Amino acid sequence: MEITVVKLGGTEGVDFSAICKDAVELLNQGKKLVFVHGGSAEANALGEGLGTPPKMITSPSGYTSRYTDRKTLEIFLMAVNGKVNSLLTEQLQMLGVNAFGLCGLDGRLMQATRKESVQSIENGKRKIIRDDYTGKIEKVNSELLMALLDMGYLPVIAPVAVSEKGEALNVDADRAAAMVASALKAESLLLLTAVPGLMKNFPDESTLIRQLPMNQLSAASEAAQGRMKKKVLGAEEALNGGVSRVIIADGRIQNPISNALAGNGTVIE
Amino acid sequence: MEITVVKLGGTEGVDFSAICKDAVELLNQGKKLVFVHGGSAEANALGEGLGTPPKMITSPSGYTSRYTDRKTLEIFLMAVNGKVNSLLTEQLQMLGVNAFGLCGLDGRLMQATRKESVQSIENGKRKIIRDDYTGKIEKVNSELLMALLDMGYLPVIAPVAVSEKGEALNVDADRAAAMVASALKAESLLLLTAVPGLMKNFPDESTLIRQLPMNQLSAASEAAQGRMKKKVLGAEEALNGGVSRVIIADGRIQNPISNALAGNGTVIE
Amino acid sequence: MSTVNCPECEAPIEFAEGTEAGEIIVCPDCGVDLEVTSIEPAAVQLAPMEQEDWGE
Amino acid sequence: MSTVNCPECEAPIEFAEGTEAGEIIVCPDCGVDLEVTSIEPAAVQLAPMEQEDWGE
Repeated sequence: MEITVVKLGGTEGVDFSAICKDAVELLNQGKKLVFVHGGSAEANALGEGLGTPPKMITSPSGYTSRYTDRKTLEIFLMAVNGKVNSLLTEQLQMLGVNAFGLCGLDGRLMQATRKESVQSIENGKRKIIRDDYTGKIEKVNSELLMALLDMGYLPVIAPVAVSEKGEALNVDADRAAAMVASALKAESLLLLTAVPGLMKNFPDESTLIRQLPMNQLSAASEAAQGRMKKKVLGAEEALNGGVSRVIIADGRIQNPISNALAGNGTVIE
Repeated sequence: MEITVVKLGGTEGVDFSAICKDAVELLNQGKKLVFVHGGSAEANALGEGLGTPPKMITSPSGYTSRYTDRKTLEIFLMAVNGKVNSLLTEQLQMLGVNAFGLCGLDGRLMQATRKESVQSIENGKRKIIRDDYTGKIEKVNSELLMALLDMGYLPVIAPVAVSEKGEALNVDADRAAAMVASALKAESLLLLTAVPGLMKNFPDESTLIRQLPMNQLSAASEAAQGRMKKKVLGAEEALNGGVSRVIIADGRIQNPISNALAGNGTVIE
Repeated sequence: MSTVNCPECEAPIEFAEGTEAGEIIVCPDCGVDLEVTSIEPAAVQLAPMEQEDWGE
Repeated sequence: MSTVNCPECEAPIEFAEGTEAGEIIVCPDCGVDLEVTSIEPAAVQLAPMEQEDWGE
């Protein structure tokens, strides 16, 4: 069964409705799709609305992530599981696609290890944070996903995982997509975002890297900044996990899935 | 397969953790359980927090429901799908129960007809409201639920359904539990709430009605007020749908599921 | 106040003071439920049947 | 300022001005990462290994 995992970027400009319409076509042609989405923008907005603005953690190696204490976790669940996942599932249902929204808690779809502590840089000081409900995904319940696909559903996965002890954890959506794609031995992992792909000199779109062989991947991940760094790392994990190719492509245009499948963007093999 | 559908009331005092602990025991004894929960309290609180207090509609025949325009629907989804459903699923996972949270949108688990218009009484005036995302459940996807049960999961269902056109709809949790129980031909439907059961003279607990035969049901539903009226109506639908018995019982005590199954509360057969 | 004819029995109907769009009024002659669809110009239509159900 | 001994190499360590609980400091002698677990009384422990991952 040839499966394509599509990660819908949460950043401004990514056009969910174009992605959903494109999916209808592809499903009609018998393609098997799995969606994974983010939600940091929605979580930030909800946090602001409730007077709990997001606190970000910058790890010593430069990655930023949300400081997810218990209160922030509940806001994250409301925004990501409640709003983004439900509205995306609704949008697909309204197009006649039988979507099935879930997250890593459900049937332990995605199990992650919760880090006992996280290091964060705060105004120059390195600090240890212990109540961070963040995790790194270790296992994906592919039988569950295959069962949903066999029942004709389009799984729509939110970036929430379950810890060993059963706690809800905030996980990175790009890494989640990579782990899901690996578990399913997907043919393609598409990372749709608000740029045409990986660029040598961001934001100059003429420097788009069209082909990126595996061996140049670590160099690329050094160069990449912030969110793109996570995508490149996710790509690396997916390819190591047995996914045939990963494509970082533009999520703002029409038919973004077909466009990416046709190789427009940064194809990493 | 003997199935028990448990509806967890959202009102103050209902003890979710006691219900979850009780479930662990019963599952170990091989019992098959399906949870359905409400969420109006959470939705009201979130609405207040975001400056969009809930607007209630009282229908000419005296039922109150939330006026769910598009903005309220999103708040409802965040509270009910995002918070209540996710945290209940987490709570069960932390007790070693492999819970699976979903709502009626997912795989079209619960299809409802959206009423084109709703009549509401506002300071004495009867009014027509057209943009109300509320519905009456018509169909339940029992194959999906059976598949989840066969995979060893405990389905945890939020009171959100999908309309014919694929829209998300706010539905009544007691009626949803009744429809789910009927579709599964459940052996028992338990409505756990913050009272010991149906009382002749509310709130005098000594007037608890222990046995309520079907033929006295419509009289009881006349007498019942507000939320209890919905429970009695749900009970009627479940029994007509083939459920063997419905028990309205106390959700505030220890082992509330076993207690109800033992017949403590209002048993309607 | 503007008047309008009942779609059911043609009887002339005058909107009472403070009538609002979206309100249901009863035709004084035939008693049918009418939905006030607009005040200026005055317009009514048969009110949709009341389906008894309700949300959470 | 209070001083404490490095659990790795026993060297005495003085907390700099403004050091906070939860902060990571580096032992001046052996360079190991130490977590300041409390200021008064001064206490440190080996900082947990930095696992590279991050949330959404």
